[in-house]
Amino acid sequence: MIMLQVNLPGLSLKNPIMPASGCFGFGREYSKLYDLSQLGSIMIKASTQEPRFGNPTPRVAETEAGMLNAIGLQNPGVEKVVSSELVWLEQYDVPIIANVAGSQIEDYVYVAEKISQSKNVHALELNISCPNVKTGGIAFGTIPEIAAQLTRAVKEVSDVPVYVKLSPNVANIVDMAKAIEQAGADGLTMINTLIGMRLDIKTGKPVIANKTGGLSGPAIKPVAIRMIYEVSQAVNIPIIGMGGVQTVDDVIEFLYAGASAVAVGTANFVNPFVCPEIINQLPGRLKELGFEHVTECIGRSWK
Amino acid sequence: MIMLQVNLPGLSLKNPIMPASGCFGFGREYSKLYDLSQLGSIMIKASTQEPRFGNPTPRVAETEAGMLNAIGLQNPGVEKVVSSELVWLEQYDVPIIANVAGSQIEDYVYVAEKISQSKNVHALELNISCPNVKTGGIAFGTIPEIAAQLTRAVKEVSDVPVYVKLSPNVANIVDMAKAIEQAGADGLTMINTLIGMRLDIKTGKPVIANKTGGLSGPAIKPVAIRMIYEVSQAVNIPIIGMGGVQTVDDVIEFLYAGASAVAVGTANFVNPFVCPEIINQLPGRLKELGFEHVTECIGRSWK
Amino acid sequence: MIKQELMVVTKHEKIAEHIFQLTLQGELVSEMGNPGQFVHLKVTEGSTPLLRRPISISEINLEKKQFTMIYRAEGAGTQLLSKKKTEDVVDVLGPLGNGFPIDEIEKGQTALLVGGGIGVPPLLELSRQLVAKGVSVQHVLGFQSKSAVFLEEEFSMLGKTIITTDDGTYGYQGFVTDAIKDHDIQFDTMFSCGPTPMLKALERLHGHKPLFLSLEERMGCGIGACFACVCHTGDDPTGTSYKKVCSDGPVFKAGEVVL
Amino acid sequence: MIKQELMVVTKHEKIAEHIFQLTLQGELVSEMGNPGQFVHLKVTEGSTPLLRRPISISEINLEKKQFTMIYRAEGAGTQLLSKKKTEDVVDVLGPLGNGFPIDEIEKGQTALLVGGGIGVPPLLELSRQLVAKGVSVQHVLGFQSKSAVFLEEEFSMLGKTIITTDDGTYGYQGFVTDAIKDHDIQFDTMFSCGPTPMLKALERLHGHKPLFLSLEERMGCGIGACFACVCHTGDDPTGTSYKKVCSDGPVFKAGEVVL
Ligand SMILES: Cc1cc2nc3c(=O)[nH]c(=O)nc-3n(C[C@H](O)[C@H](O)[C@H](O)COP(=O)(O)OP(=O)(O)OC[C@H]3O[C@@H](n4cnc5c(N)ncnc54)[C@H](O)[C@@H]3O)c2cc1C
Ligand SMILES: Cc1cc2nc3c(=O)[nH]c(=O)nc-3n(C[C@H](O)[C@H](O)[C@H](O)COP(=O)(O)OP(=O)(O)OC[C@H]3O[C@@H](n4cnc5c(N)ncnc54)[C@H](O)[C@@H]3O)c2cc1C
Ligand SMILES: Cc1cc2nc3c(=O)[nH]c(=O)nc-3n(C[C@H](O)[C@H](O)[C@H](O)COP(=O)(O)O)c2cc1C
Ligand SMILES: Cc1cc2nc3c(=O)[nH]c(=O)nc-3n(C[C@H](O)[C@H](O)[C@H](O)COP(=O)(O)O)c2cc1C
Ligand code: FES
Ligand code: FES
Repeated sequence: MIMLQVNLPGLSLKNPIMPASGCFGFGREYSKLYDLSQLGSIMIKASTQEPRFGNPTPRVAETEAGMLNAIGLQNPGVEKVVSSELVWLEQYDVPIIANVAGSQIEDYVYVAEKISQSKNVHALELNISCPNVKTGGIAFGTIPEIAAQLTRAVKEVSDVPVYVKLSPNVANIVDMAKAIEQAGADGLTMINTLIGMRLDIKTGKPVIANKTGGLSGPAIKPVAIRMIYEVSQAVNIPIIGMGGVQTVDDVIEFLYAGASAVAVGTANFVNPFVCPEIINQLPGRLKELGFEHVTECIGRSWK
Repeated sequence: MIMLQVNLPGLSLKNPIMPASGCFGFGREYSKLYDLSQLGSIMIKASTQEPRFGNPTPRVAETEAGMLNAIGLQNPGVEKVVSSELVWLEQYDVPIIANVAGSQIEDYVYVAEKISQSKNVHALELNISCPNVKTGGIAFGTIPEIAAQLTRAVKEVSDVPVYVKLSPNVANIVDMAKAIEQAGADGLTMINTLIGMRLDIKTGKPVIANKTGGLSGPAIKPVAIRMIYEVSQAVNIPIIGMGGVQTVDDVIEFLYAGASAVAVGTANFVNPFVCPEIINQLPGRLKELGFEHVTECIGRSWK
Repeated sequence: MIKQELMVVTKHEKIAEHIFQLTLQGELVSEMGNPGQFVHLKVTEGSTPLLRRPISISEINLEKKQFTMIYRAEGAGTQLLSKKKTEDVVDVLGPLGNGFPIDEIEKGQTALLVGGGIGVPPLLELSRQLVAKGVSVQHVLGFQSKSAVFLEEEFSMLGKTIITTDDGTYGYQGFVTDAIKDHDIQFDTMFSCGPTPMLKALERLHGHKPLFLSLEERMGCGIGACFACVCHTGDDPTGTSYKKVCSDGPVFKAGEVVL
Repeated sequence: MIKQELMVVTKHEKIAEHIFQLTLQGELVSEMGNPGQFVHLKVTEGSTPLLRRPISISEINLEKKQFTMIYRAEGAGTQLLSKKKTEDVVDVLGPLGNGFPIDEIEKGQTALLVGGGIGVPPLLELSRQLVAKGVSVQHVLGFQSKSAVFLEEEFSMLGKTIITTDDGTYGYQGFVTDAIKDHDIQFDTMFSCGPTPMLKALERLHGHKPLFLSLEERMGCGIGACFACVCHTGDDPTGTSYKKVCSDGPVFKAGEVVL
């Protein structure tokens, strides 16, 4: 499997495939279906300082080739994530990327400091782009200066490399990425969900209790590819790409666009075995396309 | 058909259904398939000052539940549009909304002044958001001050009400809409396409010659609904909604969100009879849902 | 264990207005146990509709490796499902969730099974398993109207069965709760599945007795990973404790979660 | 006139590697005329794949109201299409475009039909109509490899037919242009359909004679409204004049448009 090996700041990945944050919980459910050690990494669900119940239900709605979610960062709080979930995950030979969320800089700093000390957390993913949390959070993802400030603050306290997760709900994703790179981020992950909405035809009201939700799934893939294509040419830090990945060819398209590794979100709900299936298909497909090593695909669209 | 009648600035529409700009040419092709007088209105293809050939081919690519296009505003120039296309359209009992494009304010002003004098042009639609034209155009759609300036300039010369077409590729669509309202726009049309990209798995290169293209079709509907929901509550001018409409229920969802009329784009390619089909189904569906007049649906999601 | 399998359609028919009965065959059946569990179905290969659809298991036949579902074809996914023909395959993930606890009732005791509309199907397998255990069962099944009634014969063979309709076109006119009261039905344990207002009414009126309710919620993953389907727990001082309908339920004891 | 119809599959079979022959029946057939026209197919009801697929008409049977296509099942749409069974329906928009101008050749003259790969099918109906008119026809048909060859017998019945393969596993090894030269084929008018490099070579070598080429381009609407499929015209001082492959073509006279 040497041909799938990818090295990124803090992360020595046996393959570039990992479940995306929020789409895999802390791995317990999927561990009953397959051996998690097969995965390149796991991006665990967002942790916040305090436990959060999240938004009222319904929290999901289906759209054409996509879905909306407004989970609202439900999680048991960083203490519990560290003591129970991360310790449980230690049994697997898989580096963890810990998704960190909050509504103020201090929240992020608190969570980042705590969680980055866990043995198996090899990198942080700053969730500055969750569209489902009202209090402030969204500004981090749309104003470059604020995103940079947050990045700097977290970098100061984190024991491990810091990746920042970009929101696609901006006019200029490149400016945002550059500001975050200059602030010292070790990598980027992109894209988070687009903000969307669905109305019930009978009641006339939003299907999701939170009204708006984050749009994910195959519908958003063209937006993700475009943004990764643009950002990867403008920055010198690596990108973990995501947004609508369902197949091994989707993974290769993300690598061509400029991603160095690829996360799978919504597709886990459609096919819970999608990650190991893609990992198994990847070497054969790469050979078919004439590659000897997965890294040869990275940035091929513009190189 | 009284139950479908909608009145908007400059437009007395026998029904709220119209083909979206660029997806219907100047109507000639569809006129061979059905009587164009059935339509509420026609949003004709963008006109520019000079004739344009547009971008190299391939100009379209398919995506999951959507498509990318980079036509590049191909058109014969405003003079020819006025003298040949608009005159030809006069045989139909249908008000025309003329889509106006350019790369500088002067271009827009030139086209707007000319085209607004045509007998059957009852409104202009300022295309400040075409993602496929390199020279400047995109800034009009992402910077509120510039959009407002353009709106004012065009308002000054136009003989008919001016609608401005919003780009979804912004962080804050409400700010943009408000700026344009304050600048004197009579209405808004939204949304134009999201910027997207698709790569060919064999060559690694973009499928579309222009590299990026505009994403349209059902995939983007949740984004359109969300934006119309937000903007319609923040402004006092009407909205013509569009983005992924395929069915009569989609039309009703757009009205619920806050649109006063609805345009159909990509779906014309999938089913060339989609507009008259929706118009025929609309009264029955409205009755089923308990409405006596189509206007009762408008803004129902937040009213 | 949860499995994913392309199962084969062996029987598929319309049994009431908009209501279809679908029998599938495959290895996955051998994993099925408690009545009240559900499966998660992908009805097409493509991305529209994207998500799986949760449907309850209505009958299990371990010998033939077959199980049956009954569903209402209404939205995009279930309408596509209704077009499947014999020998077509359906992508099934399951069995999911925890069903009705048949250990909570003893041989010789009396169970009352109360179903509403499309909540009726899972009660059939439950009734069979209870009868097999020696429990005496009674059923009160509510439907909107005569044309919507199904499974009456199957339930009648297992125990006394009262059908109610909202519009009185068939059986008792009125709510199931009224029928229970009017018929003065006695029971040791009640099991129910149906619309939330019905479950709420049952909880209010009969929550003091052993009562198990099967809930519905919009789902993403169906296996407990996405937190789409959570509900608040009954006793929750911090406001952050929760249960997931898909993996902790769909069956809960009355009071365990907030309806 | 262009019509949209749900047409019924009467025959569907694999005739070479990845290559399928599909016969559909319906009223729309009566609108078909010139060989070289195409239809635009929607292969599913849902939104994936969203767009129609342009496929050439290969044979027309007005009496039976049937027409036949031959297509390569490769991408998402054509693979789904290949799963259609007899009596299934396919959503057809057509006939579209302008075909080969059979008026441009006289009875008694000689036509050379040159096809490459999946460009071969429309030449079959063309050959039939030319033969019916009293034109003498010859065919040079290029394929990648032996396993990809199809329609050889059908063409042979209409006139002399040379098959070429890129890898020499069948017939003449090499390009169709070489075969034409080596066999010293004489003709009054040439008609061709195939990959662009082949069309370019033919135009370079034979453009001084009457030569008609059928082009391919990515399409949106297929009827001339979206401007997806334009090409530059041969003589274009302003750079803004154009032809649409879907509605002005797909067949053009050599030199009319820039390949
Ligand atoms: C545990 C459980 C068991 C169920 N058992 C049955 C059964 O045995 N028979 C039956 O007919 N129905 C059952 N349902 C309801 C069934 O899941 C929905 O009717 C179905 O998903 C609707 O899909 P659609 O394609 O018709 O609708 P669409 O409108 O296309 O659905 C859109 C989305 O909303 C979801 N959704 C819509 N309605 C519901 C609902 N009531 N509950 C959960 N999700 C919904 C869909 O799953 C899909 O994700 C059950 C639901 C749950 C949660
Ligand atoms: C006028 C015309 C006639 C044609 N006749 C035939 C024929 O008789 N037999 C045959 O096998 N093929 C024919 N083609 C090519 C055929 O349209 C494509 O092979 C087919 O659309 C590919 O669809 P897919 O689902 O396999 O691929 P996908 O990769 O899923 O296609 C994605 C998108 O790209 C478009 N596309 C991909 N390849 C082509 C192509 N070569 N030309 C145009 N669009 C393309 C598709 O239509 C679709 O919109 C013709 C094309 C044109 C323009
Ligand atoms: C149900 C759900 C929950 C999510 N929760 C989180 C989260 O907690 N933190 C985060 O950064 N992203 C979250 N996301 C976003 C995903 O990680 C991913 O960026 C996005 O869904 C796009 O990828 P996809 O199309 O493959 O799903 C969530 C997405 C979904 C669908
Ligand atoms: C092929 C194509 C060409 C378009 N050309 C224009 C245009 O000239 N001017 C414009 O304002 N919008 C143009 N649009 C955008 C549409 O008018 C519409 O806003 C968008 O496609 C979303 O609607 P839909 O999803 O129904 O297609 C074009 C869209 C497509 C698909
Ligand atoms: S549906 Fe995902 S946790 Fe229940
Ligand atoms: S495909 Fe639309 S103009 Fe030719």
